[in-house]
Amino acid sequence: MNKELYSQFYKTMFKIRTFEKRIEEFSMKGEVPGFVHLYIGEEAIATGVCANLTKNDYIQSTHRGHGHTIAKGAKVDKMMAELFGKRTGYCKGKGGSMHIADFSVGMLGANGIVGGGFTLATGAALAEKIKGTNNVSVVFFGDGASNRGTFHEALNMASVWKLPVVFVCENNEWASTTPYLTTTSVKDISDRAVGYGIPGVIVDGNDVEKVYEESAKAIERARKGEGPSIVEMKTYRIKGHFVGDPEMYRTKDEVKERFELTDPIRRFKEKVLLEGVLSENEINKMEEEIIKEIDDAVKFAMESPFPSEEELFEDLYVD
Amino acid sequence: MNKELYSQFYKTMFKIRTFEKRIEEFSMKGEVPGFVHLYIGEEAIATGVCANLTKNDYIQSTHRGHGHTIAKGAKVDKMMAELFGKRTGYCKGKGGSMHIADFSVGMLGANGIVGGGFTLATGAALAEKIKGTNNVSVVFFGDGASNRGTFHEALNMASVWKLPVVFVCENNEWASTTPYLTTTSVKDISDRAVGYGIPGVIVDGNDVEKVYEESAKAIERARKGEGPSIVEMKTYRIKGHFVGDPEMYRTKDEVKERFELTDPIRRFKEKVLLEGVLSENEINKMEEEIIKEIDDAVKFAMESPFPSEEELFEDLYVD
Amino acid sequence: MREITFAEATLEAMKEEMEKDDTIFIMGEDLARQGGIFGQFKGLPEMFGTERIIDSPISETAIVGAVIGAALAGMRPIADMHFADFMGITMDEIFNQMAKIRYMFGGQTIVPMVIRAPDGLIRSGAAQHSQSIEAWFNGIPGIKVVAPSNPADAKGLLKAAIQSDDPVIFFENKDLYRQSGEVPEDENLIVPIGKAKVVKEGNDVTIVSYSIMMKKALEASEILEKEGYSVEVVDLITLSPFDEETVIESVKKTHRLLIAHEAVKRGGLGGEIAAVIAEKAIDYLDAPIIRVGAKFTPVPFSPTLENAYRPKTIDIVNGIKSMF
Amino acid sequence: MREITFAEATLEAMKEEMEKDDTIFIMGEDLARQGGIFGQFKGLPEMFGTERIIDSPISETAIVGAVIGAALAGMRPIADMHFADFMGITMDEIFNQMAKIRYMFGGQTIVPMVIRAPDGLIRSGAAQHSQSIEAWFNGIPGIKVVAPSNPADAKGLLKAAIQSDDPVIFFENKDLYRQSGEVPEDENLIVPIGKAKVVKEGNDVTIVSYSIMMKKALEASEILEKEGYSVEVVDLITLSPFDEETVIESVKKTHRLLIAHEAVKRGGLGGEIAAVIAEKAIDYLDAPIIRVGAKFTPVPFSPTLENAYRPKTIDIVNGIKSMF
Ligand SMILES: Cc1ncc(C[n+]2csc(CCOP(=O)(O)OP(=O)(O)O)c2C)c(N)n1
Ligand SMILES: Cc1ncc(C[n+]2csc(CCOP(=O)(O)OP(=O)(O)O)c2C)c(N)n1
Ligand SMILES: [Mg+2]
Ligand SMILES: [Mg+2]
Repeated sequence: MNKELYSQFYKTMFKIRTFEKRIEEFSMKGEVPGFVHLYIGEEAIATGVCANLTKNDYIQSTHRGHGHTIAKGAKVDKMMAELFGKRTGYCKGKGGSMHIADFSVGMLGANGIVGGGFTLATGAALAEKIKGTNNVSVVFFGDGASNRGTFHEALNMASVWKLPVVFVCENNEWASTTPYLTTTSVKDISDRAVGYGIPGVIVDGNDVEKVYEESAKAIERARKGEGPSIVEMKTYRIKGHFVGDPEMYRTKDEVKERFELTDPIRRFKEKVLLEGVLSENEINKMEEEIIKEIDDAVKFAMESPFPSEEELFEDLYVD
Repeated sequence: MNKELYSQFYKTMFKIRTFEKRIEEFSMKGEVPGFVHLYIGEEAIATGVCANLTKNDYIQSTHRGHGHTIAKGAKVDKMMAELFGKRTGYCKGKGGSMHIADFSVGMLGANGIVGGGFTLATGAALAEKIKGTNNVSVVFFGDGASNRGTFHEALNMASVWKLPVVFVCENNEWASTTPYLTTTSVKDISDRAVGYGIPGVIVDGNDVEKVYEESAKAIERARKGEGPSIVEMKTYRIKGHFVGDPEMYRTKDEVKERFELTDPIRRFKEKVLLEGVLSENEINKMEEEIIKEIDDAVKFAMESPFPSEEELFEDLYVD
Repeated sequence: MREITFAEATLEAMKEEMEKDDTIFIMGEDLARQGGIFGQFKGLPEMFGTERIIDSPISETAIVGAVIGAALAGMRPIADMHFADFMGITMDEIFNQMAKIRYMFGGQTIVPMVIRAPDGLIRSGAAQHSQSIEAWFNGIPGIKVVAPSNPADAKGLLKAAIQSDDPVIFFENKDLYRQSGEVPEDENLIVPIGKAKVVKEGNDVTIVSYSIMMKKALEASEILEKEGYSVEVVDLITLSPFDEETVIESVKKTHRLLIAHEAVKRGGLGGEIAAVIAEKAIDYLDAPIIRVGAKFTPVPFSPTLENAYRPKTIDIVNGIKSMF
Repeated sequence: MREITFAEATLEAMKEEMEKDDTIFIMGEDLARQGGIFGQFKGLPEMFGTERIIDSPISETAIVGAVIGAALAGMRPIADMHFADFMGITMDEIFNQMAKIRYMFGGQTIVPMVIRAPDGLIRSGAAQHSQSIEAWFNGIPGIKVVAPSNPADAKGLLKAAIQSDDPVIFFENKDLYRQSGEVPEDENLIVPIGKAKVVKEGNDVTIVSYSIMMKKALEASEILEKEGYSVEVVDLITLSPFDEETVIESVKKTHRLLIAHEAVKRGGLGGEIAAVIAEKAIDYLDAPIIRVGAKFTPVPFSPTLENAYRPKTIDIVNGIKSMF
């Protein structure tokens, strides 16, 4: 086992969890404005997938995008500032949670339009193919998003042209208030790969090692010019759809049970401790550092100024 | 073998062919205005499928819709008049070839938008399900149309709700100037059925008996409330994409060879004669009657008046 | 009179109509377990069952397409767009199918359906969840577009939309849902499509507005009345085709016109209204026609920027003062 | 000067730009084997290969979406819409992604891409193949919209659009493709985006028009000149954001304004232009602002109806005469 890689897994997952918990708190208090969708419980996916990517690779994210952004290498201070609506944020306060992006690390944006990222990621992959690089593009999408027409058009196009794009489904069983099986024609969304003549695999999305290994195969395939794949990560949405969701549609017990069984961070921690890859001490140190980093980010965000009214007209047109 | 059914097959196919040939002639001369897409060579599909339908069932057609319209039971005189742009036509001259419809027989319209019919047919099926009838809805679509996002959204929806709708693919190998394999991720579009957990079958679309039998199964399944199917009819587009198409993208020889091999009318005629289901005489009589019917339709269309300018504002709003 | 919220008023409209007519059904996302994202369908699933209050996949194209198809098959369906911002996804179905089917098929069918579209700013909803796009539909023949500004109109107008044999887009501002107002207890309350309403009479200037901006229009009129201006306020109610007669009559009386909407000023509905007046009643005008609307940028996220973006009461006040 | 067709002029523009810049590629339906449905891409596949002239599936959403994604990844792509009528399918990509990406991400990226959209009436193309929908985009901040009326402008404007770092929608009227006109043999021919052009000077009335209607505007001006009216004709060229200054200057001189476009009058771009003038230059007006556009119906199929629908030279002539 690779200690460095495993440390990275732990750090990234823990950073996402810690970030999200603070954001939840500030969103509840109204200090983080707008709609906020948390990635808690799904950290293993972004972490495992992005560990296979370089800054030259692209990702397209979703409305639930903080985890992807952190995993792709964005800085939590500029993220936090953006979520607080401050001018020091990644998007100068113009984007917010649903439109967070860091182009400098290949994170091409969260998206408030469910299923909006499929075709964009496909286009980024097409660009790399035309340029002749071996960079890849990854699009994260939910079970709900898999029923958008964009899914179909992008997969068909990517398959016919053998584009270097990987379709990572985060099947967390819920689309907002709707259990996915009531609106989705297949239990395993990866089955749809058949219609595009490409591989479709199912992965335990709460096991960061499995996520890493299986996405590595799909990414490698894409890099080699063999075309796209669907990698379906089975997970569960632990939190309400958005911060403030009354969650009338399911019981607290259901959620608790699932979280206890599946929490990817707890599982990973137990495993690495048991197998002696990381020590209790090492883990504590990582956690402390991350907590400090997030605290600093919060401080940065809170102390940063809001944009001034004149900034409204900036960044609209180039010419 | 059922003589009446076979006579009906022959009559319908021959009527479509004859209609199309006359339309081709008038379109070339400029007497039929607008874009015209011919169904020549694909007659067995509409004929075989619609032979399983009643007037209470619905069809959604395409830009290549004359064959579907005739097979569903529309009158050729009102069709002809519509294509000529006359006020006596089905749509009072407002629709034309790409927007021909006969709601009185459940033909809900041709569509100038490729892939526009999938969701409409699904909705008509939903209506019948809510009403509790056992009527079904059939949507015809091309290989090209199968790459529209609407295909995916409609199939998913129809499958989840087990709607009585049948998706009939007319895979004629071409989408306008584009060979379907260069833009479509699967050789057999029926493979996509896997992604919706429904049956997908391949049929020789130039064999009217096979078309009839296989679509009967899918339609029956839909009537019984067991949900949608994809029935893929393999055929070939004999004519240019539209009347006037210079067809620079394929050789005359390719077309000739395919037509000789596949012409559904010639094949069917040889077979029924050989097997003695119909006699040469009977067939001649049918042909004569149909030619007369089409001649009368042409006469009706030509003698009918164009709409007057005041009719422009009619039929826009009800209230 | 009793007061109920805008959301409740629309609920009553649907309930009353659905009880009378079982061809009405509703399709949209998150209806069954949540009663709609703003609670505007609450209770209906229990009342009418999930066969008539249908939770759809995230397939906006199929939602509108299926609703059109169902209308062709004799139903009178309602589609919920969740956010009006998602209508781009289904624009082809709206403008190439829904709007044209009756006409291009020569009147063979009716297309009786309603699209409910929650629009407008919501605290930091940002670029893709805050828009007002009603102007797009103004140039599309075959559609009717309405936008109530208060609970009573919401109820009467939604009932009229459901009863209409023409397709109707019903824009409802998200910030209006919780606002209360008097609504008569009348099962036959209908607000006719196509008619604007003079909600306040005045002589010096006409404000034409609709939906959420009506509040600011009325606020502005109060401020201005105190300063001695007599302000007439017209609630457009039907946005397309709009009631030219009522607007023209008002302008002929007041000789001044300001149009206010929350949508971006440029390309907004105000342009159409101004143009109609500049064509048909220019001789009555004593001042420029002023339009008040949002700034020409996507909706920004940060509260300070969102505030700079948003059209305000003071913009109306200043606009009118500049006319004198 | 040599004469070439409008289609050829756009071909030259693409060819010249593609030779200079290998990040440019083109995606659309039926490009590779047919050179585009109107031949406006003919020869390019042979010249640049099918890696840069890409035949796409019938997936308009993916065409525009992929082109946006490619632009984010450093390319300068061009998408062909086949018919502008199909833009409804991809409206979400256009207005929620393409138009907003630069702004909502705080200027982190540029989105340099062009959407070519053949629009307008074509003999009996009927309801879904004949439309002019440029007004939709006027209220969408973040997009530029242009529409040339002749071969020289087509070339210079397409080059400017390709070179622009902002997303540009290039409307090209289908009936213009075969029209010939003088085009200078100049590789650096650029028609700047954002500038209107006074193509004919006059003193009594201003006609503002663009695209195919420019022909009728000029025809009308000739008829009117013979009857003693001095007519100024402005070609808008950039539709959004349009060149207010040039239009205002002209109206200040002539005191009369008629706006003509092939799109449906109601909800058309004419409304915006009229509104700007009614706000900023009303004191200069000596007559109503008249808009000429198509009738408020879907485009009918039959030649007689299509003719009744279509805006005509005589409508411009009569509109102007009514001002005096
Ligand atoms: C096109 C579109 N339709 C609907 C919505 C509203 N919406 C936001 S998130 C969501 C559920 C998404 O479910 P899924 O794709 O499974 O992602 P998850 O939230 O589970 O991560 C919905 C319906 C939207 N933002 N965009
Ligand atoms: C949405 C849309 N995109 C493109 C077109 C232009 N177009 C008309 S027919 C056609 C090819 C359709 O191919 P297919 O679906 O296989 O049907 P076929 O013509 O072979 O019967 C195309 C691209 C259109 N009418 N609508
Ligand atoms: Mg989900
Ligand atoms: Mg085909």
